[in-house]
This record gives sequence, structure tokens and C-alpha cells, in this order.
Amino acid sequence: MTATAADHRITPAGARTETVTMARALNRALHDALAEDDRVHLMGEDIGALGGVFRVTDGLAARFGDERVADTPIAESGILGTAVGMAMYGLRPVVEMQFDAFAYPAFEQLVSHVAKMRNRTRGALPMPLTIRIPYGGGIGGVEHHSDASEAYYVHTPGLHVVAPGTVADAYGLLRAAIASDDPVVFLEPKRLYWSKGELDRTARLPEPGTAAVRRTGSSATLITYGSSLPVCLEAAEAARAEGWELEVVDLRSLVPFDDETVCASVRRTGRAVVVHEASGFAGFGAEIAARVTERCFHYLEAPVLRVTGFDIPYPPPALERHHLPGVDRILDAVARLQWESTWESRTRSGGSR
Amino acid sequence: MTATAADHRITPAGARTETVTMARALNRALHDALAEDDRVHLMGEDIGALGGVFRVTDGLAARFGDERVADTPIAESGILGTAVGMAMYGLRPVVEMQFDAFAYPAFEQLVSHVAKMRNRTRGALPMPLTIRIPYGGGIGGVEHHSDASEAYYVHTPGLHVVAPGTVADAYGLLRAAIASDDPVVFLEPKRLYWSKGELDRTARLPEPGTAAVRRTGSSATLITYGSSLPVCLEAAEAARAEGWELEVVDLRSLVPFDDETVCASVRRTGRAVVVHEASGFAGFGAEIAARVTERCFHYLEAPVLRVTGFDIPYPPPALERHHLPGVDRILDAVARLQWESTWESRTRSGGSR
Amino acid sequence: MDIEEPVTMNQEGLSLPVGDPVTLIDGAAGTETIDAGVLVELYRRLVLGRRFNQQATALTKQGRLAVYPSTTGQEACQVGAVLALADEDWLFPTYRDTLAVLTRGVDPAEVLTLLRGDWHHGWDPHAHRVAPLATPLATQTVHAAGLARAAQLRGDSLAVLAMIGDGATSEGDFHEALNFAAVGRSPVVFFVQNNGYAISVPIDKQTAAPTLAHKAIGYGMPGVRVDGNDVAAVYETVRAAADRARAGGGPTLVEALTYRVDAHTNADDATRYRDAEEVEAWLRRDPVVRMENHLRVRGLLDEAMVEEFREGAERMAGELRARLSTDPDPDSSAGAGADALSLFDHVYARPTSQLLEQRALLARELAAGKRAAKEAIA
Amino acid sequence: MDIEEPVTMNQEGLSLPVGDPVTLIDGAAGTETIDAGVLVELYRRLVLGRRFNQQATALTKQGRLAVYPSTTGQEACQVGAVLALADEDWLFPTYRDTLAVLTRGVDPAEVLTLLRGDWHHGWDPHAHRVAPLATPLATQTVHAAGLARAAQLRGDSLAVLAMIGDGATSEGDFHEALNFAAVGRSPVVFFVQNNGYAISVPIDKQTAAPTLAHKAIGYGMPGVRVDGNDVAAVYETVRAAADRARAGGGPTLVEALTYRVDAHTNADDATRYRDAEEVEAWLRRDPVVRMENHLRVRGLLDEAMVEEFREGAERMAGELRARLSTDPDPDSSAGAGADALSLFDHVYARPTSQLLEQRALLARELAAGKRAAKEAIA
Ligand SMILES: Cc1ncc(C[n+]2csc(CCOP(=O)(O)OP(=O)(O)O)c2C)c(N)n1
Ligand SMILES: Cc1ncc(C[n+]2csc(CCOP(=O)(O)OP(=O)(O)O)c2C)c(N)n1
Ligand SMILES: [Mg+2]
Ligand SMILES: [Mg+2]
Repeated sequence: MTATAADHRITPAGARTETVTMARALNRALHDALAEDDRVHLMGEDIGALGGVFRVTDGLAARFGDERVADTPIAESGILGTAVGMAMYGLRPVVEMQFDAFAYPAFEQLVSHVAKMRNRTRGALPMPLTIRIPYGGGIGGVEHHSDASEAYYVHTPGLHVVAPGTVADAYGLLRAAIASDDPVVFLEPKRLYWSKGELDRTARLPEPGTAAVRRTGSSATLITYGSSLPVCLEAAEAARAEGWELEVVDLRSLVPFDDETVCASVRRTGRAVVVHEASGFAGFGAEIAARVTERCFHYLEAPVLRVTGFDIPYPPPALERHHLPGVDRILDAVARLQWESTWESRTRSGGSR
Repeated sequence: MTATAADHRITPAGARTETVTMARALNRALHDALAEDDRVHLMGEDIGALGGVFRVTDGLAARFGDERVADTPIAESGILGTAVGMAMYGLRPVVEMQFDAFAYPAFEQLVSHVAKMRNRTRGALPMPLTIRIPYGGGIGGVEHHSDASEAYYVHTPGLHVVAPGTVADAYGLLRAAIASDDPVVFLEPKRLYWSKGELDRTARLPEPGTAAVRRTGSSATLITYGSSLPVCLEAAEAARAEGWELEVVDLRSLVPFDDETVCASVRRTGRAVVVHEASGFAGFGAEIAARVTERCFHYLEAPVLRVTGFDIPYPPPALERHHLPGVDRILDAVARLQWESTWESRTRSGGSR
Repeated sequence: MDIEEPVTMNQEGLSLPVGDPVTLIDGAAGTETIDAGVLVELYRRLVLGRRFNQQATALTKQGRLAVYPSTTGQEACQVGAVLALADEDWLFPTYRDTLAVLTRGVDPAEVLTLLRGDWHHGWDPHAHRVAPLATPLATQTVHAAGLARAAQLRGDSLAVLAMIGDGATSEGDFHEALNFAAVGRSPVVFFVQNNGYAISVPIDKQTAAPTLAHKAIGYGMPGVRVDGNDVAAVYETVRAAADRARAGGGPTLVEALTYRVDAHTNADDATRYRDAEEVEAWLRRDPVVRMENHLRVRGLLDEAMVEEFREGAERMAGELRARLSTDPDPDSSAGAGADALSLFDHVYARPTSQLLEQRALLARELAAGKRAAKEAIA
Repeated sequence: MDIEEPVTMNQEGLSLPVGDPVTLIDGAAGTETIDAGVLVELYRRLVLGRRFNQQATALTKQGRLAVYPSTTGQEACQVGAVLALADEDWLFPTYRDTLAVLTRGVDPAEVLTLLRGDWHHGWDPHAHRVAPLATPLATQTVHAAGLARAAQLRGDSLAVLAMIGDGATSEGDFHEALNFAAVGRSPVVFFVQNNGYAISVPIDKQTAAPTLAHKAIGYGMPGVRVDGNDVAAVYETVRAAADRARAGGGPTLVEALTYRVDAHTNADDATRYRDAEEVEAWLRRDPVVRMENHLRVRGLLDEAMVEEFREGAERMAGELRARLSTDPDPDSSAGAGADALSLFDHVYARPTSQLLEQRALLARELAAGKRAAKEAIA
């Protein structure tokens, strides 16, 4: 029960780097975790013979048997609740929720038990659980298949919340999540399942709770995570043409939050835009904007702006592109960062930057 | 189905004002709604003969019969889900969840159906539902009896979210909620159930979506709602001794949000503290701070601060007083509003205020 | 003291109040109590339904539907259960029950609005007394219990048909729905299509119950099994249960034994989890062929009628193809979704000031010809 | 076709595999298969349990407990079921089952930690193999199924006793727990204390099932009813079910018929929803008195033993009174909750930087003697 991320680093058996999809990287992470720790058990709907509707568990039941990789009845509260009991017995369950909206039936188990069990028992019953949830839209899914539900989870003390934006992180963060002694809500950006990247399974796992600066720039900071990372990188590229050098911070870990990396960037640039695809109102972007403002107020040339999904139920496929933050909407927000004020405020706040 | 708040105003049958507890005011609101509109049906656990664990439905089953005021099986998803079906048939169900944490089993029905039904059917199936949830702590309740869960609801498009802080609003907002053609999550501050105030049932109902300025002041604005309102009023009183005149804005309606009233106040005072008892991280206060900052940036002398519950599971009774925002913690935050900066920035931003 | 073994799925000679599956069409008689016109109509609808499945599948391959969960093989369930309803009754379909909705008289294009990705829902629920297709499994069964309760409270006599798959019976909401309906003696017919699979998961990983109909016992309602590939048996069983419900007799649980011949949806690969032989065996029990044979044996169907029905189905398919070959029309009831600004219209009865701001933002973007999130989404 | 009426609660001569409630102690024999020492121990624990209930109720009146849900009248269930467990077995209690936890050997003060308002939970779950008292109804039954599953997967032979009230069987989680356990043939004994009420709501508004034990049928597990005021019958039934579970026979559902003699909790007023006569009738079936009479008839109990047990119970009560008469001691395992800064210690394995900041804020406040939220909370 005291395994840490470090224990699970792979001993290089001949270093290997491969170009894989994010789905494949996740598959590899599950494979390696199952192989290394016999307390790891996978549970979910259609994760066995079918390999999951996104094929993330492809081949794992064949390799590890249906006790390690178990198809369950369709009952999300039952899945998560039995995982709680399994964790109490010392196992490390990895649960798959088939789509974000289908995790809602498990909400009571998540909030009232998974998140609280360690605390209420003063450490006697830790919950080394990983809850994999494919999240977000952009894949042409019909209603209830594209929710971005992270705001519910980040507000629940006791949970870690993680969302990879790159192939390497998909592997590394999932390994770290399974190795964590705390419950981790692991949000897999559906839109990026088929995106490709380099994977080196022998690389050091990302330190839990750390953000990554994906691109440096001095004009303003884009703060983002998960499915919005590629969009922000694209926007940063496009911004060059307008004369802006945008820094892109990829949170990776939503909880715990890496105040240090985020604030260091914003203090450097003096401007920030938060980007995520979930609805904006009381979305996670509100927390980011509020805490960055609290901590960096005197460095800010403009309010921290948010580019998010609208405050509407996720739209049908024909309209989802209007809802999701795109490059132009991000650039528009960057344009509204009160560039005209720079000279005046530079004079005003002088040495503070 | 098109009844509006106005239709439900009471024709004065001899104006009467009485001093009642908030629980009693809520009881009166339910009574009057049942009496005036035979589509109103109450459902919940122990709301019949017992009158609810907080006695909010006291006497209603005896008066209106057990078809109008129905004890249900213990199954919150079933309660809310059947209410959805009843609303589809044209009724106006008023559902009671016994305690905040016991609303979680109904989360899927709330998020995936109650909140979305009108939108997905382009208005064909409105959801004129009221979901009464006793919320928050401070009553010495054991675990799972004191959650402040508003952040989950305010982030869910399609729901209205309301939290009265006064006896008069308890009556008025509940009448307005039941009269609304949209689903309303009605958060009843448990701590205030036995607080007393004046009730005039013939008074005009509060306009949905409007905040109320409970106390005027020029030094800074406290933005709050529900159970934290009395604490803020007390803090404002205490602040006088320190030379601060605090304005107190009571949101009443969390969704829709009254940007106008809130921002007008903050623009006037130049400083703001948001107070609520829910955990701060990604709590509703983050949205308030973020949107106030977006809209009032150039008027702000200091970042909008938040005084909230800690980011921990709600503590046991012996320790809850440390968790809940109290007068001293609010005053400390007010003290951190960078009073030393006033002169400099007044000079800087000159005419903007 | 010893605990007696429970009745198991394979145990013979159950002494439980759940009998063998009702079958009517395998002899020449068996359907004689049913009006001949109804029998022929059941068949005609099966033919239409089969064609609808084929057409929808084809449209999906052409990219005209986002996704299609086919009911090929399950037509007898979809048609028989719905034709058994009276006008005043309500239908609560789950995501697969497009054919049930069609059979209820909803315009084929409106049936497919959701799956077309155009808007979340297509038809007027009140006009047809048909709730939206429910995607979150089992949630609609609770709505059905609630609507049935509301009708009771209003003194209206009607029945509510709540359709659900075998896998979805594992959800807590199924339990709560049956319990609410039973406690309230509400007029609901819970109709489980046991097609053997929940996507890839076979029924024996879903439940250890002797049959799904046995679940009725724990709620104090009757449980009945029916041959789900026998349209007359489905019709007759649901009719009896609905009559009973309307008469104040309370809810019934019906389990229809059938098979999902196609993959779960067009996106699924069924070869990963089941054998071709299994499918073959069920193809021999094809509900359309069985009914055709039965009607021929009973002399109720001739070549001309077969041809006429086939042509009618072709016509329906052709029209559907034509209507779905173009992009959604924002002004038609089946296509209003394509109007981007309508995204804000129905979130609330009146848009909040926040939504009006957001609508204005999008309007400005559209007017300025800004690129939306991705011209081509993955 | 007609739908057959379901079996109802009052119907005689059920042909279902759920028989009459098991009763053992009302004759002189009936308990002869149970070891005499066990019978006497069951009685001793009943006496202790009754006294524990009285003491806890008194402490509540004195404001030493925040709330107390009494098990007076239900002692036979709490004692019989738990004594039937082997050491390696696990117990999953619900919020009312304090006496079950006590019977499992947990220190009385630790049993009451939650209800004292001191910390959320008192004892070491692993040392006693007892999960925390579960407040959100029925959620613990799913945990029980999961732990049982884990033991199976690890090849460990043990049984898990999941306790639940009659009202809580309406929750979806109960359904999901039974289903998971049945599908996995996991070693769980689901033990429902049917005490007639869920707070104020009588059982017939909770379910229309003939009996709660009938619910077993829908999951493919045995269902048994037992006289819940007969401690020997409860013991023997749970023992058999647990043996069966440990031996790989899978789960069992046991319904124990009993009565909640006191109000729901000290905060409740039972006169609002039930008659004194009803309570009177059940008082005549008092589980402690019945067992005492039975043991006397069987010659297993004499005056000296009765006196000895009474004294033992008095001692336990006295000690409990003494220990709970002072404010919680932050350094004892039963009282560490009163340390304000410990609020941040166990949210995560290691506190986040955010929590450390908040902890520092509170530490500064405490050091500066700041007033907490309210000196006297409502
Ligand atoms: C709450 C919920 N969980 C998971 C899903 C994903 N899902 C869609 S269909 C399906 C299988 C349903 O099986 P069954 O009930 O047997 O219906 P069938 O597909 O066979 O018609 C699953 C798991 C969902 N839609 N809703
Ligand atoms: C999910 C949930 N809903 C509601 C409650 C509130 N509640 C506490 S006890 C209780 C009644 C339980 O009745 P029953 O299961 O019969 O147990 P008993 O009290 O009779 O022991 C209720 C409704 C809760 N604790 N959890
Ligand atoms: Mg199926
Ligand atoms: Mg009870």
C-alpha cells in the first residue's frame, strides 16, 4: 500500500521509443501496471473480450485473464462501490466508466466514499483506486457522450484529478495514478485517443501534481489541459502572425494544482487566458482564474480571461464545433487582454516585473 | 405550464405579517403552493405523517392528503426520476432530498435529464420541478449530513439554483421556484431553519435571478448567500469598529447570476470578498471572483478574495466551527484587501471611479 | 440448518409463478384469438421495420447517421409491443428502440434526428405520447413509472410501456422504477428485450437469475416470459399486461427472448465476442420469416399482399433516403438543430443574461466568418 | 391471454422457495443443535446489548452523543448475526448497527466515536474486520460485495456480512450489490433487519413484495426469513449462510423480522406515525426476555448467571459513562478528532500544497486566539 510512483518505473530492458496513439499508450500503461503488480485489477463494461469501446483495454483480458480484467454488469455505482470494497482488501482497482455521463450513477459512491474513506478512517482505509473516464467531445457523439465533467470532481476534496494532453503523459500519468495511494479520477480526452506521439516507457514518470510548460512565450500565458492542449498549441502558433508569443502551460494534474508553475508563467507574461471545453460557469477555469488573480494580481495587465464551452448542454454533433473553444476564439480572447494598457501600467508598477 | 411568478402572487385576504422561523416560512410556501395549484405535488422520504425530519412539511399531508404529499420509498434517483415523468405529464413536483449528501444518488437523473430535458426536446418537455435540498453544516450533524454541494449544481446548465438567506426570501423564493417553468435546485440552509424573521405572504415575490443588497457600505463588498448571509452581516457590523463600511450583497439566486447588482457594488467599493461555507477549491466563489474580476478589473484595488470552507471533507461536529467561515476569518480577509494601495491607485486610475 | 439452493437459470421444472415463454405462431392455431387484420398489420410492420433497419444501416455507412443501433432480429419485439398500445398510452423507449418509435407513428426522419447528429430529439412527445430515446440506461424506466403515477393521480386511465435491454436491468434505476411502480400499483408494462448481450457482455455475466422475469417476484408484480421473435405472442402479452395496467391491476414485467443479429452499432465489431454459429442459429428463428410462414399457413397472406408490403417498405426507405441525403434543414421540425444560434434557445424558458452574452459572442463570430473549433472534427 | 396475479404479501401457501420465518427458541427444543455455551453467550451479549442501548440513550440525553439510533428491540439481530461470524469474516454495518460492531469486539467508546461527533470513525477496520458505519443507505452493501470479491480473487476463504435496513432495500445500490455478488458467486450474507419502518415510513409504502426475502429470487440466490427476535434462529441462519458462502456457495439474502422499539433516533418523535399498541405488541416479543425464558426452560441459565451478566453489563455501562463524560482526548485513538489541525492530515496520503496553506491559516488563527465560526453553533 505504500508503493510510490518511483517504484513503478520500468527497468529499461533495452530502451525503446515508439510512435503510438494515445489509446495505445493507455493500453500499454494498463498492461505494464497489470504485469508489475498483481494487486491491480481492471473492471468495467465491455473491457474484456471487446477491449473497451475505445479499445483501450484491447488484448488485456486475453493476456491477464478475466479475473484481472473483468467485464462487469452495467451498474456504475456497483462497479465503483465494489472497487471500494476491493481497495479495502488491499487491491488496486482500475475502473473504467464507458463515457463521462455514464459515471454519474456512481456519483454518490465517488463523493461520499471514494473521496472520503481515507479521511474518515484517519488513514486506515486508503483508496488506491483509479477511475478512468473518457471525457469531452469533438468526436461526433450523440447526447450524453461528450460531457466534460471535471468541475464536479475537482471540487470534491479527497480526489486527485488528472487529464493528459500528450501521448507520453497518457502513459506516465496513468502509471502514476495506478501507483498512487489516493483515488485518481483519470480523464481521458476522447478527442485525442487517436492522436499520435512518441512513447518511451522507460522514461521517468511525471511527478504527481506538476504542470508542464509546453511552449514558452512572453506575451501571455494560455493555461489549459487535456483535450484543449493541442488547440492551445495551434493558437499559440497562429498568434505569432499577430505578433504575440504565447506561453502554453499544460496543467496535467488539476488536483493537486501546480500553483508554482502556473503563477511563475503568469508573473512573467502579465496576461493569461484559461482554456477548457467544459461549460464556463463555475467550471474549473473559474478556479484557475480566481487563484491566479489572487496570487498574481499586481503582475496582471488584464483580467484573466476564460475561453470555454458555453453554458449549455453539450450540443449535438452538427453543432459541437461552435461550442468547443477553437483557435479563433482563443485569439479573440488574447486580443482582449488590454494590450493598450501595457505602457501605462509598466510605468505604474515598474520594478514588480 | 406557462404560469409565471406573477400568477402566483397572493391576493391579500387581509394583509398579515408574522414572525416565523425559516422552516415555518418554507412550510407556508408549500402550503400556499399546494392550495393554489392542484398540479403541485410533494414527494420525499418522511415528508408525510412525520412532516419531514426538519418539519418543513409539517401538517401538509393531513391537510392535502397523501397523494399530494407523498412518502416515497428510500430511493433518491427513483424520487427524482419519477418526478421527471410526472412533470412530463404536466404536474409540478416538489421533491425533498432529506440531506444534501443524500441527493447524490439522484445525480444522474438531475444532470442527464432534469437539466437537459427542455433543451433536448426544444421546449416540448419543460421540467417545472423544484428540488428542495437542506444544505450546509453548523448543526452538529455527523458525516454526510452537512455537505454544501451547490458547486455541482451551479455548473450544470439547465438548472436554476437558489439559496435563501432570510425568512422572507425562504417563502418568496420557494413560491417563485414552484411557479417556475424551469427546474430549480432550492438549497435550504439547515443552520437557518430555526432563525426567525418577518413574513408577509402578501408581499411581492422576489424577481427570479436578482440579488439583494442587505447592507450598504463604501469600503468593500461582501458577496454571499444562504447560510453565510447572517455571518457576513455580523462581520459587517464588527468591521465598523475597524473603520470599514462593508456592503453585503446577498445573491439569493446563484443561477441565474445577477451580474448587474454584484458588479455595481464592487465598482462602487473597489474591493470584494466572497463568502460561502462550501470548500473553496472550484467552489462557487471561484466563479464569482473570476466573473467579478473580468467585469470590474479596472475598479479593483485588490484581488477578489474568498473566505470559504477548507478543501477537506466536512468535519465532524467537534471541529466544524474551525471549517466554517466565521466573523474573524472574514475580517482577516477584509484586512488583506491592500488598503495601503488605495491612494496610489486612486491617483492612477483617476476618473474611472 | 442448511440454506436451500436457489433456483438457477438452467434448472428444469420451476415451481415459480413464471412459466415457459409464451409462443403463439409456431402452430397453425395459437393466434386465433387475435383479429386477423391485426395479425396482417403486425406482419406489414415487421416488413417495414426490417427495411427501416436496412435503410438506416445504409445511411450510416454513407455517413448520414452518426451512429445506428440496429434492431434487426428484434423487429417482433419492437412492433408487437408497440402495436399492443392504445392511443392514450405512452411509450418510453431506450436508445435502441427506433423501430418501436417508428411503429408508434413517428415520422421516420424525426425518429432518426438524434442518431443523425442533427439535434438531440426529433418528434413532438405529446403528439405521439412517446418520450425521447433514452441514452443513459434504465433512466427512462423511472420516468415511465412517474408518468404512470401522474396519470393515476389525475384519474386518467392509460398504460405506459417502458422498454429496456437485458443489460440495463443491472442498473439501480431499473430496481427503483419497478419498486415505485409496484408500490404505487402504477400502470406500467416493463418490457425487457433480452437479446443475449449488452454490447459484448453475455447475459450470464449480467445476472444469475433463473430468468429476468423472475425479478418481478421481488417487487410483487407478475413476471412473464415471451418468445420475442414471435410478434403475435409479444403483441398478445403486452396487450394483456397493458389492459391489466389500465384497469388498475398495476405493473407487469415482461421478458422477451430475442437476439441482436447485427453488431451493437455500426461502430461495433461483434466477431470479437461471439461466434458466427450463434448468429446462424438465431437467423433460423427470424421473426419476419416466422410470421410470414405462419400467416401463409393460416391463409391470411398471399403473394400480392407480400408484394404490396414490400413495395410500401421500399417507398418508405426511398423517401427516407431522399430526405436524409441532404444536409439538415434548419427550418423543418426534424432539422432545426443545425442553426447554431438555437443552441441557446431552450436551455431555460427564457435565456439568462449570461446566455444572451454568449449568444451574442457566437453571433459576432459567425458574422465575422470566424472558424469554429475544427473544420473537420476527428 | 391473462396476466396471472402476482404472489402478494398476504397470500397463503406460497409455492416459492422462501418459507416461513425460522424460529427456534419458542419450544424447549429447537436449539439443541447449537452448542450450549454458544446459547448462553448469545444471551449474555443480549444483556450487554440492551444495557449498551440504554447507556447510549442516556448519554445522548446528556448531550454526550450528537445522535443515537437505538437498536432496542433489535438486539437479537445485532448479536445473533455477528456472533455467527468467524474471525476471518468481515462485517459491513449500516448506521444503526452499533451493537453489531460492539458484539464484534470493538471498544464501546470507539463504537460511538462517530455518534459522539468527535471524529467520523473510531476503530481500526482491519484489526476487527469491521467497516465503518455507513450513513448513506445501502452503499455499504456494494462495498461488502467488493471485499468478498477481492477475497475470492486472492483465494481467501471468508464470508462477509452486509447489514441493511428494510427501507434501504429500495435504493439502487442494494440491487447492484445483490447482483454483483450473485453473478460473482461472492461470499456475502445480506442481512436485512426488517423492523417495519424506515424512520416514519411503514414497510408497505416501501415495497409490494410478498416478503423482502423474495427479492433473492430475482438475483438467483437463496432467500431466507428468520424471526429476528429469536437470537438462536438468527445465529443459526447466518451461520449456515456464512458457511455456505465460505464454501463457495455464493451469497444469501436473509430477512430478519424485528421491530424498532425506540424512535428512529433521539431526535425523532415516533408518536407522529405509529400507535402505542403496535409497540406494546412487540414488547411482548422482547428478544432478551424470550431468550432468557428459553434458556431457563432448557435449564441452561440460573439466577447466578443472570446476575453475573447483569453485573458485567453494568460494568461496561459504567466504564462507558466515565469515558464519555469528559471531552474527547485528542491523543487517544477514540478521540484524536478534537485536534483542529488534524483536519488536514488524512485528506490525501500527503497533504497538497493547498492544504498546507490552509492548515497554516488555521494554525495562525488558533495561535492568535481568533474566534472560530460560532462559539455556539445552533
Ligand atoms: C448509464 C449508462 N451506462 C453505460 C452506457 C453505455 N451503453 C450503451 S448501450 C450499452 C449496452 C446495453 O445493453 P442492453 O441493455 O442489453 O441493451 P441492448 O444494447 O442489448 O439493446 C451500454 C453499456 C449507457 N448508455 N448508459
Ligand atoms: C442515501 C440516503 N438517503 C436517505 C438517508 C436518510 N435516512 C437515514 S436512516 C433512514 C431510514 C432507514 O430505514 P431502514 O433502512 O429501514 O433502517 P432503520 O432505520 O429502520 O434501521 C433514512 C431515510 C440516508 N442516510 N441515506
Ligand atoms: Mg441486450
Ligand atoms: Mg427499518
